[in-house]
Amino acid sequence: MNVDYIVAMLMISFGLYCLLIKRNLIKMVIGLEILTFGIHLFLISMGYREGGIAPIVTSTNPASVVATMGVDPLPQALVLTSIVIDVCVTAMLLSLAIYAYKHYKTLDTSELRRLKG
Amino acid sequence: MAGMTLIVKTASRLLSPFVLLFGIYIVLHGHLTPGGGFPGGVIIVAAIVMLLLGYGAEAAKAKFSPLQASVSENIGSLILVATGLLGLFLGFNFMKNAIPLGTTGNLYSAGIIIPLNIGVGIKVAAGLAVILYAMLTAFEEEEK
Amino acid sequence: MIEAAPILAIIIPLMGSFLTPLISILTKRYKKERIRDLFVVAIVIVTLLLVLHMLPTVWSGNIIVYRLGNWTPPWGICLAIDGLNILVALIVSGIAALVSIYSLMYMKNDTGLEKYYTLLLLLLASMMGVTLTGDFFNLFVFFEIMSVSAYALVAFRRNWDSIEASIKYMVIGSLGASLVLLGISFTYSLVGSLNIADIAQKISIIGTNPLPPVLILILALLMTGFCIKIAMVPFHAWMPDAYQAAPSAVAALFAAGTTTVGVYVMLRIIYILFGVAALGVMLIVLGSVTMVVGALMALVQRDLKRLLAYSGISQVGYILLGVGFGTALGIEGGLFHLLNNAIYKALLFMCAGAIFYRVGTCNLDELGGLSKNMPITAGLFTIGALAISGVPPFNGFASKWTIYIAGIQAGKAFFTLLAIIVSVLTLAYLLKAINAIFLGQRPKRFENVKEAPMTMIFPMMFLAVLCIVLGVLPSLGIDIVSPAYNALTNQHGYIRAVLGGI
Amino acid sequence: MMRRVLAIGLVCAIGALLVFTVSNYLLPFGTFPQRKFENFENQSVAQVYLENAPKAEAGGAGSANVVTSIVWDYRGYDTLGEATILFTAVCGVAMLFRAAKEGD
Repeated sequence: MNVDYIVAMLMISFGLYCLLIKRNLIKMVIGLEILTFGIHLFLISMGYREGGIAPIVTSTNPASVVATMGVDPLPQALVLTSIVIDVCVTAMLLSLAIYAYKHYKTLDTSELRRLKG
Repeated sequence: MAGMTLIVKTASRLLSPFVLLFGIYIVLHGHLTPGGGFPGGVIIVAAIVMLLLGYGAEAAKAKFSPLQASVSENIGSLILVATGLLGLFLGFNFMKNAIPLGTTGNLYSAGIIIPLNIGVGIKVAAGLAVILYAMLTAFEEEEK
Repeated sequence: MIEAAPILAIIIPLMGSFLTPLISILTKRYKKERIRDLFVVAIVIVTLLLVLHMLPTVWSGNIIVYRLGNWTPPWGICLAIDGLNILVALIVSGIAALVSIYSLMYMKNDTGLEKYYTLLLLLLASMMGVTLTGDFFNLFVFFEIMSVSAYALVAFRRNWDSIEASIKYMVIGSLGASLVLLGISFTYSLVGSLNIADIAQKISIIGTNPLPPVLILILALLMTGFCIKIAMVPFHAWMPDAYQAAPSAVAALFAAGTTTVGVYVMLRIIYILFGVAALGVMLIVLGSVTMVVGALMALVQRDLKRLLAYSGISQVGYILLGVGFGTALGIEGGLFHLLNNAIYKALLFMCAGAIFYRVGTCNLDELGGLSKNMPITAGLFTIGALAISGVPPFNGFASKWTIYIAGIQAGKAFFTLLAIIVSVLTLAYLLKAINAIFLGQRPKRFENVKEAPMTMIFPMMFLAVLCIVLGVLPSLGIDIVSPAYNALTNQHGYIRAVLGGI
Repeated sequence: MMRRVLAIGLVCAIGALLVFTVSNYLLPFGTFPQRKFENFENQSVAQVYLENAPKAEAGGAGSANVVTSIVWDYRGYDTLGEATILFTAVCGVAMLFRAAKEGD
């Protein structure tokens, strides 16, 4: 049973729901984060192997053990990259939210649209 | 933003050097243990955040000014590109690991990974500090 | 000659953007801020020269593969440049060079210019990165740099419209990026590779005729993600706001650069990665819906930049329609339209910027009678408008005519008729715009408006000349796009060149 | 209300589709280097990283941490892009909160 995969997909769905329904900008950011973390969870769990160890050579895990038992290091590298991308987008979005709140005193996206009028 | 109570001030004064040291350790051991430039940089910037919360924005800016932050961010980025171009100058392709590799498991090993980690550590710490200071200005104007 | 030209075309603008803040600190201290602007222009022109340097090699039928860090694909990242990439790289770097020259005067009165130029160089570097890369995840990373710098540039003027447009663009764009990332992770979990050529080879083993359900899901995720980025019709809501709010120079670069890159990525995924030509019907339907809705929405706009944004959406529909016909003529016509679209869209946005620079508004209700004040801009705008509506002897006619003929040959007469009707609609709304801006009653306060400055006129004139040249000599245009056509239909050649016969 | 119902319906459909796909078409959890789909059978490219990355003589970087080796050596260019995206975001945020007038 692929419980990990299913949980990741459910997280993606919840994030999507949050993004579609919520009108508060901060809550939309949270939805976006849940969506992205669902994808990260999927990527990481994809690289697991039965009884796997961390892909780091130490005195107890020599190179030969890592080569046969290590989990997939590539998705971990991809997730590192993806986390930073996510942080950057969130930083931009939150600073836009701060700016909008400071000048227009609202975070409600439907309100934002009406104000434009 | 003014500082906080005495407890917070004392705790942040005592802790922030160790946090800084731990961040540097994480950056330098990126090729041996979990971690590397990005997490290390974030831990380094946490030390600045502690000072900022405890003593107020002015004290933090006196330690690490916004101009210093943005210059060192650029320097960190240039270290990355320069390390990449090193491979090009030595006759290989861009980003080739062209300098001597040490023995696996030592602190000096893995060639260009060390300068790259240091560069990205500087860059992330300085970059997040710039973001922090920029967001602070939004609230500083409000207080005036 | 220069072996490292592919990587330098990405790294030089990148390094330029890292250096710009340092240079601007120095130039601000000595009050010589022009040096910073000229430095940026020089960097962009060097990039263009590097692309031109690669041109003869690629056009003679070779595929340049540059292995980063000397790693063999599929283990390392490689840059793979075939006819399709080089066409897009040429468009992007050429338009960026003109836009940077145009910005010298256009942005003169804004604050925070060092940030503007840094972001402009980052946008150029990331577009070059997306265009030249041969690795799927790397493409995503550079696409995100492009998006983040685009979000920032949309908010550059910091007025209410731009903040709102940027928030909207960002939420929708991040959703698209997440879908693309999900598609990439599904691809990796299915075939275990990230190199485009390697994935293509492995997918061809799985077989795409008929497409297995999981591949359909992957394709749907990737297509939805990139459709959001190029504003195909169900997802087009962000685009008019963003283009209206962005400074016109940036809007010109978006319309000509990022849209072109987005279309390129879609073509790369459909033709090289999946190798499925069977998607033609989907492309035709999406393309014609986009075309019709864009043109109908453009008819009712009261703001020049908004109108141009909707017409940009509608023109992307033409490209997809042409490519979707699937015949050699159709694909060539679509690619030719991609080139032409970049040229006249940039021209029109630059004209809108020139009007905004002198008058301070782009609202069609307030403008009027400017042809006496700005005769050159009026003439150039008219050339652009006639070109985009497909009136001979301009370049739009050449590519649209090719698409019509291809449609009739492919037996899709209904869609061809639709394309012709949309073309007439395009002419209608642009004539309305010309009438409202340049003819009619001139309000009193516009009497002292002067012609746009020379550094803004020059890039516009250059583009207008290109419009006429490609219209008079359509065979020249077909010659430019035929290497791209050859690359698009040569999936095996691409795989062989990248993987080196593995 | 209508909007909420529509959104719930859409999300349920997408979620069901995704769950159906991952539980039927992907290999089960925990079978890492293996990649199999109908007639296609292969190993993930990442297996080679695990074998070669810690050994300098096999062409790897000789880094004890395989993930770092991928992040900075095999796919270093990606990470350069990642650093650039941080630079972009910093630049964007600084642009947004810049002073209203030139001079400071």
